Amino acid sequence: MPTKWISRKDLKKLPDQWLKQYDVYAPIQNGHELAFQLVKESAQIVWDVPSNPRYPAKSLFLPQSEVLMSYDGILHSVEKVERPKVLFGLHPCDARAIRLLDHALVDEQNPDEYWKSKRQSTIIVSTACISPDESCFCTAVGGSPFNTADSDALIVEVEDEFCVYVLTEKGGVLFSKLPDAEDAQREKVEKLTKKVEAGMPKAFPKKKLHDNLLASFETDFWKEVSQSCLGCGVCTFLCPSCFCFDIADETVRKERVRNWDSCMFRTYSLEASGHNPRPTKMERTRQRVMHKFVYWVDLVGEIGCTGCGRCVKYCPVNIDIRAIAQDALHREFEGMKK
Amino acid sequence: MPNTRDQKIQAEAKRLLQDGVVDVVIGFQKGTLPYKMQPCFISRADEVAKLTLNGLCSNNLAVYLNHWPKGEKTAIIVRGCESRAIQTLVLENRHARENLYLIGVPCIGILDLQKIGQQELQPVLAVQEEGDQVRVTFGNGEKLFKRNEALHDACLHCNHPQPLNADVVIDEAGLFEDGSFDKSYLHAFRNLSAKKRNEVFRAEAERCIRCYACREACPMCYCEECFVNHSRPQWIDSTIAPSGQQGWHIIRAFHQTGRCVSCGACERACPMNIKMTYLTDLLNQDMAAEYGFEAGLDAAAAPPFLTLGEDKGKFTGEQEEDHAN
Amino acid sequence: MTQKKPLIVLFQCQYCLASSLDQYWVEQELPENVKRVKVPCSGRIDPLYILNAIQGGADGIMVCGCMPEKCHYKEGNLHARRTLNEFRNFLNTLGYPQERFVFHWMNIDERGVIQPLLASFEERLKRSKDRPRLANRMLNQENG
Amino acid sequence: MKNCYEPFPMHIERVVVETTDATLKSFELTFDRKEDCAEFFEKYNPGQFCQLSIFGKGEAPIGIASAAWEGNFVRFTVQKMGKFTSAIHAMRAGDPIGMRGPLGNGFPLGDWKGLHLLVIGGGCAFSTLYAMTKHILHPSHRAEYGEITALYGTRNSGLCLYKPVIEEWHNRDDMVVHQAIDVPEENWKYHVGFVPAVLEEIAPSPRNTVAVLCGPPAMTKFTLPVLTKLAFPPERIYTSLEKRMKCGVGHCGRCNIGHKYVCKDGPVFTLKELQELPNEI
Repeated sequence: MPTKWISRKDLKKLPDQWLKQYDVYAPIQNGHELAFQLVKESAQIVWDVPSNPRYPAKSLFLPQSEVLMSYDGILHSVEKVERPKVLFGLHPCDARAIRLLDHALVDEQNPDEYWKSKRQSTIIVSTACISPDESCFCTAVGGSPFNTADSDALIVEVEDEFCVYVLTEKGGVLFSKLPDAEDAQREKVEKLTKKVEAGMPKAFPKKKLHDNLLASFETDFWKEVSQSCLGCGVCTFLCPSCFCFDIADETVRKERVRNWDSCMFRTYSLEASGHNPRPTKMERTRQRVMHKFVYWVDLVGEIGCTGCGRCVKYCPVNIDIRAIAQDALHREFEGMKK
Repeated sequence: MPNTRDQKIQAEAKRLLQDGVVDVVIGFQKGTLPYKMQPCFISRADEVAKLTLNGLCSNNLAVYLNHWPKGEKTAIIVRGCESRAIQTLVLENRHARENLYLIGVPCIGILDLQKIGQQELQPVLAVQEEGDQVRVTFGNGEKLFKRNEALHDACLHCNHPQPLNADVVIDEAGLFEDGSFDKSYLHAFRNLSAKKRNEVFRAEAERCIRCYACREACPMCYCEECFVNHSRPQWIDSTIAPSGQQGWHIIRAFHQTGRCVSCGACERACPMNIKMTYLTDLLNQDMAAEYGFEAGLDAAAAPPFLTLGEDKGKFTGEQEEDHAN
Repeated sequence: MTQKKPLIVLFQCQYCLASSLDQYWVEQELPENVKRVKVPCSGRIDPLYILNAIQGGADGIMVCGCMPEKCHYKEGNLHARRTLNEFRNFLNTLGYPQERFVFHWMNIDERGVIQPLLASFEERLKRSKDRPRLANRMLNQENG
Repeated sequence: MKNCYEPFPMHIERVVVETTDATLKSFELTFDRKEDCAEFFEKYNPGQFCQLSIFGKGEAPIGIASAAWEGNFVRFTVQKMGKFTSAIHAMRAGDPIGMRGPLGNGFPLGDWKGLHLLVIGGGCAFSTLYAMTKHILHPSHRAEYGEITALYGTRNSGLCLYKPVIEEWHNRDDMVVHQAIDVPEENWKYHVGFVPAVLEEIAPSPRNTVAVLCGPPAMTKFTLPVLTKLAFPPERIYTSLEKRMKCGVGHCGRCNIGHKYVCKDGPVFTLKELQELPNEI
């Protein structure tokens, strides 16, 4: 796939051209915050985003509340024709999360058509993260601020110009008219990549972390970790790779909807009999961390956390998943596998 | 770098643990980000050096008492709002006062991360409190705030920053005296037109993502089953439709009438920066005007919704007034 | 053009109508635009009921209970008065005008009062320019 | 679009009150559309479950209690518990209802061919075992399996499900049925005591035998050690789990134990599989 080059001035005009054919979603300023929202013109887009907009981009594919079916005596699927979309300006960690969610929501037997149709109609153009935030740790969990694996195209800012890695044919459509990058320009990007990555945390030893956490399952470690947890849903709702949802009926509107749900809520796993397999914050915190670092690894061979840092940054009591992982790595748990 | 306030807190905590007065001390320790402190639970005397208290300690520690083993002797570091919250919790029989040891600290206010610029646009690298100034280091340089400008609204409107009914009060000056601030901002809100008031409310509520951080951060929200989780019937729209968001904020606030201690922990916990203490403040102001009641000030006075007797005489004339409407 | 009749939700304490004729009327002959919620006591009316009525599209809400000292449960009505009065103030501040939310505390010797009360409330609602501004449950939105 | 969340439109054909206290009822549902019926029976394997769906009351995962040969209907035995189950208990023959399924893996009947079966059930969890046993007892399947021993425990005789059929089973010569109740009752012909104790008493041989266990968590917890004591190997002990579920197809996340989803990878697991998973049932 080709690598292209473009000046800042030209790049800023590019989304305007896309707007003719696509709905473009990009980080724009919404009050005090940034959010991935529908763009009306290029000028709205915030180009230099050091840290991730708090509301994750997964909401464009798995909306927080989505109507699944309508009811008129029986339930009918809501079928929507998805407009072609460009999702622009997300960081590689968010792009990776979206790819991870494909594993969770699309299986051969029962694909989630709502997710799939939105996914197929969207071109993902991510921008490299050249000044990662304090809370960022994508390199620790197998990603990189310059990760090219999960997007249709990746844009890297170098000295006020931009290098565009076209990564799929889908992505190529948007940049077909640009000139190819020269070797000197590519070198600049590689240098920058090395420099930024060098300042980021080292990768967790995936296997050791997996085994340690499993061994810790029934230890007091989790009591310690969860003691200050409030039990709110901030970490999971803002997490780009959390996908749990609840299905509910809105009788007034005669709709069956799905809403994001959170394993941190008491009612999440509460059964009608009153039995709750995860009765306290300890089990719930454990589930969240284990899901990211153990169960995802068992299922797809990758850590399910993408290191975007949102849960670290917005947790009201500063429960830091990086610190939990580090802590688990450096402890000895009984019955630990060698 | 421990300041004298921290050292005094640590010394007191150490004494309590060493003498076996308490089993655990609930306080704050340094967090993993430069602008975050983390609640901590110290049960060994050699760990007290972790304890600190500064303007970045944004939670109300009383919230932990709701799920705390009832018999455990517990010390808790309290500022004004925390002491009032505990007073209310004790009044509501959530906890026995004799099992608690309150280490009072005159409040220096809590910084508002939003006001000091913790947002997506520039990373915060360090926050330093220097007397009545706050120095914040951003990715692209430093900025100096006047402390009053950087304080959270709830602290600016706080009338009782001094800890009440504490077992010991750390000998350090607080930032304000009791009664030094008022809630005149509420008058401004009340004086807006009906349309404007609703617009403000709607604009705040519509950012809600229903994560219930406000509920969980609040010491007064301790119901086993919250009304939003109720399924038979389902009172509040489960989605992020406006009716669901508004319903949540209206009833959440209303359940706090005469109970909310205006600490603002809900607002600081909110990941979407939704303003919500004005709702409970409005209700509290009514309670103060109507019944002369303020939550948490008097260890023996129950909130107005639980005391009814004196209404009997006043009640009759009212329906005529309503007829006239 | 005929104006749609305002939808009124009547919360009625089951003891407040001393006359069985009136009770029969609210049970059987209420106009179609009035929905009645019978409660064992006005004190049983949770603010959630009121909110539910509002979000269900009520143009007006009337709470009917007993006079003080006449409560079947001693002080349920006192509780109702305190909480609902405050709730009414609160809703008024946020966007449900207080003129749309009224109370009537029935005296034991009142007969045939409920009918004209509802009629005049309906009239007032029709004339009212201050509309309810709180969100209705019919509204939906996707993507916060 | 084939939407995995859209239920088949169904109707309730028949309602049977199973127990004397009426907390358990069986509902037989028929399909409104022929193609749904064909799709269902093409996939159905005893041990699977369906998401029953009543609009406004939500959905609930309920085990299938009928064998395919019984006819073009699906039976569910439902205990009145929460929002959904109370709603279905109020329904009558002729009422419409939704159903998604069959979901989950079901019992691996193919692997059990040629083996003896020990079927242990307790309370209302007996429903899927009932479907499985019925399936096996059908003349065209019976010869494929060895001896069948069933142990069914309930709190009292009034709570016993499917009474007429179980009476028939007692009279069959190709299976042994043990029934147990917790406390003695007049005119009770069978065992008295909790299932684990009765199991120890009848001490079935583990030779070439598969044990299938479904019951409330407390019963399962105390019966598993008995089976182990009787020398049943963990890979020959099967049990069916329950969890809170929403989607039923492994998307919504809540029914996991470790990396397995009970709805998709279960509900039937061997003890061996469970031993390898975190202890969070």
